Amino acid sequence: MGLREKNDLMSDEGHTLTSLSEAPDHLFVAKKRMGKEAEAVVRPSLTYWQDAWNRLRKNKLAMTGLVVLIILILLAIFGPIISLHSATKQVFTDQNLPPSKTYWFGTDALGRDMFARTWYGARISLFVGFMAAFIDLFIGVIYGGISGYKGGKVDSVMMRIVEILYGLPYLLMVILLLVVMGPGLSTIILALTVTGWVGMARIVRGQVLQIKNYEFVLASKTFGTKTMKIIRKNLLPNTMGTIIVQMTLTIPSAIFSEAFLSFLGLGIQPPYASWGMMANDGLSAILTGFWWELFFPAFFISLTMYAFNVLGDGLQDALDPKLRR
Amino acid sequence: MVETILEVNDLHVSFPTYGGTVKAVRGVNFTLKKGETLAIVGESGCGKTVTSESIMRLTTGDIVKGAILFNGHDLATLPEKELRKIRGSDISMIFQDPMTSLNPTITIGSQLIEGITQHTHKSKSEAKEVALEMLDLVGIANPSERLKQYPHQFSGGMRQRIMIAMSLVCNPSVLIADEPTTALDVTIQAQILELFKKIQKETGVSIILITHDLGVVAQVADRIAIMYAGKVVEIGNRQEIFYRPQHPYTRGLLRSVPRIDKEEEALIPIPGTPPDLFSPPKGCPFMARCDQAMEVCDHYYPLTSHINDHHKVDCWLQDERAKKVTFATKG
Amino acid sequence: MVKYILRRFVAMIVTLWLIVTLTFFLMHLAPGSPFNQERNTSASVQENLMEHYQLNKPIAIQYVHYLNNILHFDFGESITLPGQTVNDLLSRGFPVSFELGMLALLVAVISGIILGVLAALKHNGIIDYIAMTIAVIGISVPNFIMATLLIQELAVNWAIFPTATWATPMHAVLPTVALATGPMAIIARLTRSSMLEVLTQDYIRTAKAKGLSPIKIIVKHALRNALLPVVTLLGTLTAGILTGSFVIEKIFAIPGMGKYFVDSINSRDYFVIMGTTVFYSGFLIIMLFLVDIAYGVLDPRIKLHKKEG
Amino acid sequence: MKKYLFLVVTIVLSLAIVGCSTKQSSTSGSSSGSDGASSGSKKVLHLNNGNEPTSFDPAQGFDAVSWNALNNLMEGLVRLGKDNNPEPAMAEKWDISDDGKTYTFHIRSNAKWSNGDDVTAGDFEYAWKRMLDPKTASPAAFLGNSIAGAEAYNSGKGSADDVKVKANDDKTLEVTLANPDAAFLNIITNPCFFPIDKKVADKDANWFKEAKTFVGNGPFTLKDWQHNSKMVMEKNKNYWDADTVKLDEVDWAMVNDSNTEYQMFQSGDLDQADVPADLSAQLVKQGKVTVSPEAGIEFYRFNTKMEPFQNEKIRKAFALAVDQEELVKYVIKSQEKPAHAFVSPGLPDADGKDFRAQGKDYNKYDANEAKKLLKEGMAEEGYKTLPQVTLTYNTDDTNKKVAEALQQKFKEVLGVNVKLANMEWNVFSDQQKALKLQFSRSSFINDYADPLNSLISFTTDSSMNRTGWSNKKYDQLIDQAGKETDEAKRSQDLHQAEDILFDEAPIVPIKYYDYEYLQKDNVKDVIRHPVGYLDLKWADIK
Amino acid sequence: MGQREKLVEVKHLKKHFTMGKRSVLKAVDDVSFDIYKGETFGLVGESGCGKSTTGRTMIRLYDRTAGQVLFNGQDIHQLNAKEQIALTKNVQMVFQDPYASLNPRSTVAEIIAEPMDVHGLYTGKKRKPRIQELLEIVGLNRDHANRFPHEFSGGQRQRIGIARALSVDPDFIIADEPISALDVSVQAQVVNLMKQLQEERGLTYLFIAHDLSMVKHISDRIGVMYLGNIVELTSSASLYQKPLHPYTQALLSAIPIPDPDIEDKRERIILKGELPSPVNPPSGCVFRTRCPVAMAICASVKPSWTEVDDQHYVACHIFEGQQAKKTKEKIEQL
Repeated sequence: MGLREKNDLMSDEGHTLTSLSEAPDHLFVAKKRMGKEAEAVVRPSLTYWQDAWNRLRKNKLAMTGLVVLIILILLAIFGPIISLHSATKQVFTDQNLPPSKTYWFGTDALGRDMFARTWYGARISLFVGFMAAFIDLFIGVIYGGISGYKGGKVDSVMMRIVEILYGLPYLLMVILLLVVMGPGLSTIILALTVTGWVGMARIVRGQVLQIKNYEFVLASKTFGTKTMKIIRKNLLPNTMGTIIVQMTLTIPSAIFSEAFLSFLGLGIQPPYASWGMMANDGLSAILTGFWWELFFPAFFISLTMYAFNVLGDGLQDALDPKLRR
Repeated sequence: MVETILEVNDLHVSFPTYGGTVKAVRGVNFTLKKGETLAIVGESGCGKTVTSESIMRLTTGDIVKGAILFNGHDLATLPEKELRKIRGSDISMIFQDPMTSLNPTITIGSQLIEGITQHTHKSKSEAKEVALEMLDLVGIANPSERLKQYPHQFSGGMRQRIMIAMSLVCNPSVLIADEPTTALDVTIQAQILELFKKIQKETGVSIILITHDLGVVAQVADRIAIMYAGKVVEIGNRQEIFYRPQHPYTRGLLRSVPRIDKEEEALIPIPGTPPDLFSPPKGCPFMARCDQAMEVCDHYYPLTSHINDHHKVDCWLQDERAKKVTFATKG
Repeated sequence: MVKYILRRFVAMIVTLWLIVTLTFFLMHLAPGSPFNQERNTSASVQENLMEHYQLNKPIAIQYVHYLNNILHFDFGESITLPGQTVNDLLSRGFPVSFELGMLALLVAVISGIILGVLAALKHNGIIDYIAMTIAVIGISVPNFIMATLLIQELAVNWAIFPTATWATPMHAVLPTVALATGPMAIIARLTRSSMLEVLTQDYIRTAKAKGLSPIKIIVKHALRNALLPVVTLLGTLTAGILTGSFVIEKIFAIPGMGKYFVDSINSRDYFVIMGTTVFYSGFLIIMLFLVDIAYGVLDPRIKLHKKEG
Repeated sequence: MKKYLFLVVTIVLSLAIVGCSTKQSSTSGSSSGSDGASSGSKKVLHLNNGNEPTSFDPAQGFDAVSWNALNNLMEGLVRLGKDNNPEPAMAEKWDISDDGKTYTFHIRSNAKWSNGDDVTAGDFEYAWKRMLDPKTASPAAFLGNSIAGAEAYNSGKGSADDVKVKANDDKTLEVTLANPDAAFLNIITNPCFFPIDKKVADKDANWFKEAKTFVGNGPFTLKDWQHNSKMVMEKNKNYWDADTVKLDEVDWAMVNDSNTEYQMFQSGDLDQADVPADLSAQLVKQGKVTVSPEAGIEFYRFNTKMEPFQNEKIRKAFALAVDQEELVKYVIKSQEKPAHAFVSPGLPDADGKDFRAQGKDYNKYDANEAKKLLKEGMAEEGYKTLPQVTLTYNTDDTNKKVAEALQQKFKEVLGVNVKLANMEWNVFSDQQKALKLQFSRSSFINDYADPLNSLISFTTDSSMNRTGWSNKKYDQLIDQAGKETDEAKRSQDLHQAEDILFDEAPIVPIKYYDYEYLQKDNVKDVIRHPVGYLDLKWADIK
Repeated sequence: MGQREKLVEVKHLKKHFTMGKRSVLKAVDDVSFDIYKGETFGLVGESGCGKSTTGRTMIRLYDRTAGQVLFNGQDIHQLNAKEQIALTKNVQMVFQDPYASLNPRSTVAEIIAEPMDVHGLYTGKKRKPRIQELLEIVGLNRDHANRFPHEFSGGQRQRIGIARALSVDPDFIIADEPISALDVSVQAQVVNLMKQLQEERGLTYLFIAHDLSMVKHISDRIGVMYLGNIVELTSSASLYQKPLHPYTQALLSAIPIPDPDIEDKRERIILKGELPSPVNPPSGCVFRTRCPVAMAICASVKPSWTEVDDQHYVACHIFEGQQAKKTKEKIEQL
């Protein structure tokens, strides 16, 4: 960014003269043309993503969110390793201990180290969140893409199906699913995605409906470019921004929904626990005063939600093509 | 000497953005006289819209420097509350896009009336009378029925008429019209321009007309200010600008537009593109596109030369020393 | 308009029918039976029960039979609460759930909009941060934690509100708040961003150019347009509130429908499952429909008799 | 910098909310109940029933949520007394024939329904036969099996007339049993044997659905019943023993969340509450927990038809690796007793002694023995590695904790990695019955106070067996005990059967249940019978 | 003139859009014209007149409702998929919005090469030089190839769009309002470039615009469209000197001329009202609702296509039959 700094130093006001005659005589010669200065493009060449990244970098709040997320992910990876204790080892004599030098986050009702459990929980919660979001992405993009691109009857039939999915009581579907499939990580992820992709599909559809009428898509059609290539080169890259923003909202909401399922007793299998499960286990901390048993999982759920949300808001600003003209 | 009603002195407006500060207006000076139409002409991005919006402090940019004198007030520094009394009553404004400038969810009657009740003590029904009168003035049939309608029920030209009616409800002394006909078809444009002439004749309002269309300017303007890269590079009356243009940019503009009344005549375009106002050039901003550019243009911005008391130009060619310079004429 | 409503109504019926069908077969797919007693009952007792609830017929016939019954608004009899019809349960539970849900929706909408507008007006100011902090907490604290906390703080420790159950208006305060925080936060964020967007619109500049005061501009010109996306969201939010109310009703011991719904699924009480599903879905679909109508009222550009696009 | 403020505010706020609320909670304890008792005017007891009663039809309401209320609204021929033994109730006295098969009950002359009708023997005959009618499909019908002709009628093989329950006159009821049954009087304390006012029932088949139409004969009447929300009971002036009843009113809430229930107790809205599992240790220490025995046991079942538990030694190895004392103390954290047998304490043996006290302790934690047995068992089966063991439990917080603790214990003692799975109750019980679960949690609650009621579960064709385990000698001993009139012999048979059960170890006992609850200090004499009914007849608020 | 070879023939082309169950938007309603090899045919009209739809239907972006579009005698709308692709080598399009017509996620090189790639032209080593050559042809620097569209100004982007159209050496280019989104000083750049390319390569253009002065400047012949119909068709010179249709006359008079003295003296025909809805167009002559000289017949009978002078066609009742001749002179004086 050296270019701009230089210009900031040399304010244009500084070169204004008080009278014409002050200009030195020797400058009154025809300017030599160096070729096509007139067609010079002054701004540095940046790809869309570089540009978006520059924009994002300036958004302190979004960067805070990003940094928090990176730290959370790093802790999820290394937290259990640096912990002094195992996440599953029950020490009955050390039950319900508050945070201390040995137990950084205290221990739970079975005498397990909350610190190690929190980061194991982070792994599971983040895994659930990311997996659910990726499946949503996969189904949603394909479904929404087809619906939006085909349009007409296909679109209205597909959107009617979406409407039905909206109308089905979510809880019924989830419980039935858990009952039919039996508990487990994969069931939970499936339960979260069974209707979760609908939001993504709607958004992608909306985007595709809009973009497919842009002139550059029409242009590609007039060149005889194949449909698949139009989708790959024109539609997908241009919906990417919106999709990414939507992802940043899907991930935390999946983590959140998993917590809700945990509350209903439909969560992850012991001995490991997700944050949602831990929060549910620790819910009685409100009564018992063992605050650390609720605080850490609840806080990290909230922090993750917060981080994803501010990052999502920031990304929305950074990726918004409206700001680009 | 005709009375000056509005005076803009050394106006600077900047926009802070993610990429840095855009210096959209970089020292604009002009005056508006009573009852005249002043056209501000320039290409997109030259700062003409920002200038017009800055007069009533409607711009989202920061007015960094300069004064806007109106009736003894400096609008650039007037408290917001005081300014609101002037907005819409003494000075009113019409915008480029009549589709988006009207609130889509409120009836046009309500949008007309609120301007009246804001500045006068008229009752709602009195205000409605004024609104009907104004709609009639701008040539909208069945005004009492149309008051109840929403903007989307009107065509573009109709909407612009409504905008004009809205701007006139409080008998303003200054009307700022920002590209009022750009979004319209030529036949509709002709209607609207006629309307402007009619209004000025009937109300004596002073008009600042922002446009890029020299044809429109020739039709309605008394005086013309040519803007380029955030500066007024030439200002003069109609005859002077069209028949005795001094600035190479003004000349270039005139040469680059086709004329329907003349036989095949090659257009001479201005090469290149206007400078990026993220980093405006230190010298004359037109230098890079000017066929009479000199070294001095690259280093210093020219001071304003007064051809006469109303025709001014910012160009080094006005300097005596420039007369001796020979330029390679382009083949 | 009438034609539009009729057409939408037919579409609603079809949607509802599909939902009923899906639920019906999904439900029978699930393992477990409603007659799952700790001890095995005699074969003839089993038979009698099956006969009584007509569960001994082929599933297709049961399905047709059920459809026929719901056409006559007969949702059958609860299996786990013998002697009580689903209509009984619904007519008792729904008003309560409805009241709670609407209260929460109202609180969420009003406070969410106020927060969102304040935040947008003081964009990047301290009020913005406080409002958005409240919003983020609202979104990120699971409502079961919120509910338990509210009881402990405001009912037990400070004794301002009653702890639980559903009796006086005071009893409604805490569950309403617990249920409303999430949606409120969502509305606040949406209002804020939509408001920020609307404030950049040309017609706001027009209003400013007329010399209108900021308050008038916001109330008359900005808010209405900014609320359009919020209105669109209301349908989905209603669904969210319904789902959330299962938890809130359990924690606050509120005699609404949520309890029946969860219990019925767990106990495979087929008729209650179906009844509540039909009711919930029907309610949801009607809400979505009302939202569309409201949208049409708020936005004169939308013509209801025309399809979108 | 301003933007970081947002983050800071968020963190501080969430810290504050969680932090301060949890700190204060332990000190608040039970606030004084200002209403009801102290005012002296009216004695109102506030209780929580958890859920809506399934039904107040005595034949249908076969579960605790119904019994709690029903046992106080109605009364059978005999009623469990304060000492948990049957004592005269509607029946003033009864005669038992010498062969122990025929019971003749004499109903009190002042036995009245709450509407003023006389309680007649006919009401009993009607109610009992209705309960046994396969059309009624009462889940309690099996309790009538000892009555001659009952089982046949209920399974559709006999007729109502063959059921040997007969009203000789308005106040005399004669019941003949198929075989002598020492537990019969105990059995008929169950609400399913309560009478029904036939006059009322003939007029309105749905009389039991609403407070308005409900007619009872117990210490209280049903004043108000807002379904799924609350019930109000009032002292029954027509009750024969109305003088004993001290409470004027009982208000029942239906709160199905243990945290909320506890919070309501804290704020004085309830006079009694369950102890939240996580608070148990704390509250016990503070002496706030009332404990009373309950006849029931929590245990785990091996599926003897599934590898590796077809092997007795492997089963025993797992059983011996379970440290019941540790589980109860550190995981369940209650006052309950670790179980080392199946028949729970509190059930009568011969001579009125406690069966458990007379019996042995089996299945004591022994890590070394467990290891040894596992090795032997594996050798017997030729296992190099043990097949995967999955422990299944029905979804519940405490069950989960116990399962987690067991998982660690098996790893520690036997070096076996056990997988955990939880299932929603309906599926769980279906699969357990179908013998699809390898190693699963179970519980047994006595229907009536008799060891036979417990031990009969593991006979070969009992629907409660669910282990695939079968032992002829065991079956024979139980059958014998059922018919035995000599109490000493009967007791001997039962003890011997229990020996066999633990010798072959199809089950691992965990703990005996008890009732643990919080109760306001001024509440007295609320009786919880070990077999599951709550009795408010003697309850008082001082 | 008449002997020149026809490249494109549009015959009775109709394009209707179905809006609802009963409403049909007649965007293009029976339009016929020919384009000769090497000429520029201008199609001019106000927004909503159907000029862009005509252009798009000609390249089969829309399926026609009726009529024919012949390219070298071959009906475009009857081509199979393969022939259709082959056709796009010869027919290319330049779009109106320089911001929307270039994929913002592709580099300039990718954009320019897209048509080439479709036809497998200039592959391998020839690709890069070809892209650079095209850039230089349209007056851009060869090192702009790796930049993204948003880095360019409107005029530069439009030149990229032209370079893209040129990449497969087409015979015929449909330019759909290629300059209307550009600044005045830049419009001339693009127009001059197009003219220059036409001279060098013998291109044929269909130039669609609403700006009659620019259309007149670049076109050999011009068709004036109003509400889905062509109302007048002639050479650009005679269109200005002798406009016949009342609409053409009004259109010409509405165009402001950048010359104050002329403007002051000019008298204009100000049309009343606005364009009627194409969903429910007026009966008979579509222009009659705004026509200053409308007659009774205009409401009932659609005017036929009349060749008034050599190669000067008009659809107006004034020029039809006996009665017309009398009023003809009167009109010409207007």
